[in-house]
Amino acid sequence: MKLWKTVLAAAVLTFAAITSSFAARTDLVIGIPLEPPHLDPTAGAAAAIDEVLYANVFEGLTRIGPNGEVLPDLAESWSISDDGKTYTFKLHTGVKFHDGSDFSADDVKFSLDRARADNSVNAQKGLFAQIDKVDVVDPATVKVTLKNPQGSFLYNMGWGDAVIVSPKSADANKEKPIGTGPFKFQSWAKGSSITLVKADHYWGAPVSLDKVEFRIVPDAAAAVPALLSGDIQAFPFFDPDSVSQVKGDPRFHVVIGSTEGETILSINNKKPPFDKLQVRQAISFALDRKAIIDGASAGLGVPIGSHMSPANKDYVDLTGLYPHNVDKAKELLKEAGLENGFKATLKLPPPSYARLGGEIIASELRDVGIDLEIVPVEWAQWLDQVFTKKDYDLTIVSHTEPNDIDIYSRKDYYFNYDNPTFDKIIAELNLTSDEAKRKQLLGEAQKILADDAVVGFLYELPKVGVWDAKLQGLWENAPIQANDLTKVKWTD
Amino acid sequence: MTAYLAKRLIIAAVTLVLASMVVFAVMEILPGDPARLMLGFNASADQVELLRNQMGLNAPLVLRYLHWAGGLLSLDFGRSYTYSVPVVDLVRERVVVSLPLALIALALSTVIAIPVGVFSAGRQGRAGDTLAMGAAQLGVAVPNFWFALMLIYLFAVWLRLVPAGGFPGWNAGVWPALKSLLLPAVALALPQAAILARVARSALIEVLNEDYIRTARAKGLPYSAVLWRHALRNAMIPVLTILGLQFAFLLAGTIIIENVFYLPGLGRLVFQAITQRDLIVVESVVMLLVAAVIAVNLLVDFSYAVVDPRLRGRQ
Amino acid sequence: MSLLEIENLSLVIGKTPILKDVELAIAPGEVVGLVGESGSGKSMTALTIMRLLPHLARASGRVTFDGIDILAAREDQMCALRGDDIGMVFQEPMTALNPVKTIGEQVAEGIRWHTKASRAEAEERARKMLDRVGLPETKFPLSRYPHQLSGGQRQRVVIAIACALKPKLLIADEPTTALDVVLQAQILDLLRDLVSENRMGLLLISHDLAVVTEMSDRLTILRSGEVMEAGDTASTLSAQRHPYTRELALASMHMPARPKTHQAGSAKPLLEVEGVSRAYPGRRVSLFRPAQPVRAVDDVSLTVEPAQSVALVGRSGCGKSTLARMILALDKPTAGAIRFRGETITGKSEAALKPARRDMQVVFQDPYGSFDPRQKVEKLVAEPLHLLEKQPAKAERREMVAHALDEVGLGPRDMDKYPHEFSGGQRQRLSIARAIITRPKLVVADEPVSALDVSIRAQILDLFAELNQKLGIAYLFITHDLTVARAMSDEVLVMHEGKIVERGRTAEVLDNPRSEATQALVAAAPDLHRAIARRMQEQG
Amino acid sequence: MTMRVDLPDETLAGVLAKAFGNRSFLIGFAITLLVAAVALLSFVWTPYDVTKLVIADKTEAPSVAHWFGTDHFGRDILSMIMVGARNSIAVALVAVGIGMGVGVPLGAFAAARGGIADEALMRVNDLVFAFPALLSAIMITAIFGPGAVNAIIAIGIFNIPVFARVARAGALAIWPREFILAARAAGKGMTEITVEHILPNIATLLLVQGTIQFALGILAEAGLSYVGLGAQPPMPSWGRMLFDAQTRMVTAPWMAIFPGMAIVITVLGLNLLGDGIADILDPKSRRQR
Repeated sequence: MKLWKTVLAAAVLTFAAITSSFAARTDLVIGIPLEPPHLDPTAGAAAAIDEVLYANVFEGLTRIGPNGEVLPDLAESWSISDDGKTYTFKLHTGVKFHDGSDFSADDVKFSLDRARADNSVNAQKGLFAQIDKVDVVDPATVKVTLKNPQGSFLYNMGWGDAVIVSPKSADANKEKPIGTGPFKFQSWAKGSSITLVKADHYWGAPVSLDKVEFRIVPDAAAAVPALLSGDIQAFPFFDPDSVSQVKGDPRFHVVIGSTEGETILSINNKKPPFDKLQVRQAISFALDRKAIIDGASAGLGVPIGSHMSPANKDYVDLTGLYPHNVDKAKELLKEAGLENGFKATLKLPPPSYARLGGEIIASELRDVGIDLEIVPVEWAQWLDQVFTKKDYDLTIVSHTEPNDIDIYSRKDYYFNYDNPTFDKIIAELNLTSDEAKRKQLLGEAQKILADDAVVGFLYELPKVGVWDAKLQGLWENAPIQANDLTKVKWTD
Repeated sequence: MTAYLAKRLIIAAVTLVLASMVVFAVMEILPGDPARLMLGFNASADQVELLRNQMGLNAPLVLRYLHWAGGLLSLDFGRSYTYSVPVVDLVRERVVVSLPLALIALALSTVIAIPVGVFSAGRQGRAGDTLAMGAAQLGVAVPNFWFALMLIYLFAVWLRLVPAGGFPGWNAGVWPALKSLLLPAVALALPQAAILARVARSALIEVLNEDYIRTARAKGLPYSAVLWRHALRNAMIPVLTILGLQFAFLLAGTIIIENVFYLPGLGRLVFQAITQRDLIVVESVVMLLVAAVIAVNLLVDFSYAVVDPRLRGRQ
Repeated sequence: MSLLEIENLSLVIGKTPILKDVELAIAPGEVVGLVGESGSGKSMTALTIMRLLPHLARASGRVTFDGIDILAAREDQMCALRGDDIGMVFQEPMTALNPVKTIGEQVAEGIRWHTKASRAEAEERARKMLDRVGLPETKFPLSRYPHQLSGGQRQRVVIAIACALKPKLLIADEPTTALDVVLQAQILDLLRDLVSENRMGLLLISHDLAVVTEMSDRLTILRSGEVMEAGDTASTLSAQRHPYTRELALASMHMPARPKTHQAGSAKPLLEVEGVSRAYPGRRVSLFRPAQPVRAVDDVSLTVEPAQSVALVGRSGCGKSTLARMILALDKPTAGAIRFRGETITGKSEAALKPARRDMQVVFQDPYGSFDPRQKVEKLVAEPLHLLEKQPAKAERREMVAHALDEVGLGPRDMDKYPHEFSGGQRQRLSIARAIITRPKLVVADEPVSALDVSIRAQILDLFAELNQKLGIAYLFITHDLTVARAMSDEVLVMHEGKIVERGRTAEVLDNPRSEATQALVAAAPDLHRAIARRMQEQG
Repeated sequence: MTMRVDLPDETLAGVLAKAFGNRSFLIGFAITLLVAAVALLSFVWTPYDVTKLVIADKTEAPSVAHWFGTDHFGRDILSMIMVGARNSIAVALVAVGIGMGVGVPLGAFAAARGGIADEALMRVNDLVFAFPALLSAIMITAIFGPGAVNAIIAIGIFNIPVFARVARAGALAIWPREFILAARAAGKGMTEITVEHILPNIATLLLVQGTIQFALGILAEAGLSYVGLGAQPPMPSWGRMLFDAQTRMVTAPWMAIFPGMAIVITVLGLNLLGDGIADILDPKSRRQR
């Protein structure tokens, strides 16, 4: 077998010699799982837009660093008034957009005003809700006045939705994005790849890559061979389930980081019998988180007991509340008058954590008498049926937005959860800036969700990155969904 | 000749129109509101309604069909809901992948199948025939996607001879582009070649039993000359029929194969569009594929007339 | 010295013996007839000479052609012989030509192959050859395809291919069996002329004793792979020394006994056909001109009286079978009316037709195709009982079937067999049993004996005659064979191009034909008596 | 293209004798029997419970305990293949049933009636054949949701025109035969002739086409399951197993190899069986794919 392989390989060595190049590399092919619907980060919620463009093509006043910290970007520095309402940003000079036009304070005002306008299509208008007015002091200075002090304002300005665009090109960004970043957009082969090349006159630290291609690989099955054959050199968001395929291979660097993704078994709280607390608790007791993490996430991922990332400073460990206990679950079902079990559906969106986790959960719930029919759905259907119409019993999804515990207080959110006590805590939290008080409120909120067993809390989604071992500078964690390539280079 | 061709042409046109109605009707009953999909979940009902009006989704059914069908005729397929670019642009980018892929696969399967069929028919019942037809039986039984997986691991992962998938684009040069189409084409072609070889063989054997083969032999032509000069052309009709059917099969096969090799072709476009409920893309691409199948079948009908003078009528 | 000499030839296909110790010799310029019934090994003898036998065939003995040992020759030697020194003409002209090649190509191909002539030269020779066989280029250009020619014309092309290089030996295997009598006479004339022009030896294979007698100097009679008798044609047939020879000769000229002859006008007509026409939509020649309908049957009128036997004769394609189908209400006339027992049957529903169908049954030509192979004889023969007002019980039905089988000379045990277990002649008996089980008044028989060997044919004709005499069944006998018409019918109708051209007492019409069409038919029809007489005369 | 239907001249004993001398038939029959037996056996016994996930035993290589290894949930692959055979057979069988049940009467009717009915059927057939079957199956399952039942419908629908065409072509070849004329002369109507004479005589043709469609059905089901539109977990299906295997080819190739072989062997068996039947009963009928 080995010999056979050698002979075959030798026979075609000539091909290999022709096709491979030994020059020092300045190009990179990155695999991304989803294709962006368009290329304007200020006009869409899709994470895939940021994965391609954030920090590479577009820059904001501030930016988020590899570990979630706020860093200066187009704003060289800033000052905050004492009442916390006025931010004065000092901008970098000599910055040019990729179309050659100069960047100035006017562009900042334009971008922020555009994002918060009534007819704005910005997906995160909430980020700009507190802005009262934006004033151009001079070409290199901008003053932003807030309606109320906002602790997260600088962080907000680092979001992809808050990047600075040029009035000249803003409307065309969906097809031909023009930013100020170190890379400029070159081409987009729909359904296949998006190519960026090094920008001609970049104001900041020079980047070492000349050309970056984001190749769209939705299938984990295709990702593994593409990686193994060297066609694609990096998958910053690799399917955890496939990680065993490349783990231990010295050619690759496998990085397990954290995300803000709480992976949960969502429950339709208004739909009988899930409106009964005992039923929801029974489900929580029936779940074996270790088996789920092992089976659906290659053993990666930290169990959670409520809706909060274990990495968060306000995290409370509630995983002990519902240990895996089949008897207890059956007992609770009996209390709920469902000792003979019942049937329900489990709608599963495409990611492997949902599809694989769903099979395991269905098997675990079957053990306590709940017979689940698995209904795989595409994202579009999931959004339509589950998220919008709330036509579901159970579903599995990872909520990847950071600090999003407030979703449980939203009216009409797809959990159909309604708890005035919880709503009050969230309302109070929104008006509180005192760290200790916030920690206490968040703790209470987590406890309520856990006690109510609103959903089945599973685990924090890991961020698995796999890339060529010779590649340096890619983010290990995912504080936001982005592929910052500014520090990426090949070593030899 | 004209009457035959005219009849085939009319049938093809009628089929095309009926097919367009079916496609349109199916799209109408597909669940999922494209306007809501475009705007996302945070959009209000009013915004959705506004967009629905803009997109013409509220117009009467017949008007929408006529508008759509009229657009198809003038190559105006509308704009993709998800990409918000003209569908025709998307299609243009994809056709340059799918069409060469299908053609290479078709050529490959023909080039493999016909000689094997002739070889087997000439040695009917002997060891060579048994061996070739055994292999063909096996080829017919292999699911192409499984075969594709095995090919990827053998040639791309293990031997690293060809890319595991993806398409560098024709701009990257003809050879790299062809190289990335090689494995998918083989995966598509081999099972089809197996079917075609079997058909070619049985058609040839049937023809070889005809009286005119004996006439040709009685003229003093050696067996091989009879096989190539007299039998093959007569056996072409069933072979052409299968080739026509295979084109449709290859087109459909590209849906899975393009997914396995993540080639940015029409098959993957339509598969993605189905999952994303990008109806306008789905209906356009499906129509295009259907039109291609109809066109190929028409071509097959025409080629019957070329091969078989009896269809050309009295001169 | 003989051109071809076959000694002790035996042939086995698989394990089945086909030929046994066959001896045959042909001198240059000599015509030798090879006669035998189906399965006697005639064609296999021919294919052995050509060395075109099926794969599993094994020949032993000696076949010498022009000094070459055929059985031992290499394949390339055989290729050099075939088409050059030995030509062959086959039975089925409709399928003997490659449909996708022009006749010019097919004639020129052999010429080019053997003479290495240029394309133009070969075409020139092909043109001359086609002209010689009666297909002049002005009317039949080389670019014609086989489907554009009729059966007789195609057979001429096949002959052109076989004779293009003036072979020393021509083998003609039933060259006229698929053609009607008029065409048969023309093709035989052509063969005779070609043979004498080029001093070719001709091996003429036929089941028809009359044809062979007319054509050949010597004949060999084959039965079950063995030579029964061989010798000079005239003396062999006049002496009839071998019993099989006598049997064949007698069967060929058999006239069944029909003591009660029918007197025309003696009764009210059973069947009346009045001005019936049948037109088929024609081929569209142009998109802009409507197609001209083809009239297969054109304004035909006839009557059949009870117990009368009427023969309907004519060349192939003259509309005989179409007319028969309309009479049987299996096809609708485009004009005219058909009355059965005084009642109009055209345009009636199946239900209304039942009584008429009960009294009018059919016997078809092909004894193999006229039975559903999946059903047993009982069910097949009982099928018309479906037409009875009152359906018989199972036992009664078996009784009726047994009776019908008895009448046609089969036993009641045959009821539980499948049709394939019977021979061709027995099947035709089954067919007749099926036709008479409802005691019909009229049986339409469409070429009922033309697929049968002569000896069987005689028996079946006897059966038909007997039933007519015994049961008083009227016949409409459709045939292209004047011998059959003469043997079976009281009256004869001659059909030509959709029209009835002559009608009258059978003997009168056939002895003194008045219409041109009838005269042609009579002149072309082979007649063993006549042929033997002529042979005797020629030899003095 | 005209279809030639040769009517067999055989007794049952003769057919059996031929069957035992036909290599294709014997191998095909043996394989088909084996697959059917395995599927039946799986109702009462499998080496392991396939509904039980044992995450701790996941992706174990073939061993004495697990002959074909385990999958990513620690299930025994051999047991999964056994139960999966059930699914494949059921889907393909019902799909063939739909195709025959609807297609054969349609085709036989069109052949018997001729004229407009025939023309209409042929046009509808053209229409259906214009849609690449797999594409349409994907669309059908996308509309009605994935699942075994919808897969059956999607595959079954595309069997209808196939059987309609075969039945029509076969019937058209029988109708002009003299024994049909004889039956008509015996006063039998269109329906009686179709039932008594036409159908029994095209049964072989349909049987052969049935085995082909059966095999194609198994391939189609595998294809649909492979793109996630066929049978849903926990019901094991071969295509689904390949789908699960494809991301684990490097570490657990047995997950792909064995189900793939199961498909290949089953389809091979059915095709050989079909070839064999065709050889035995109908040596000259042209098989259509």
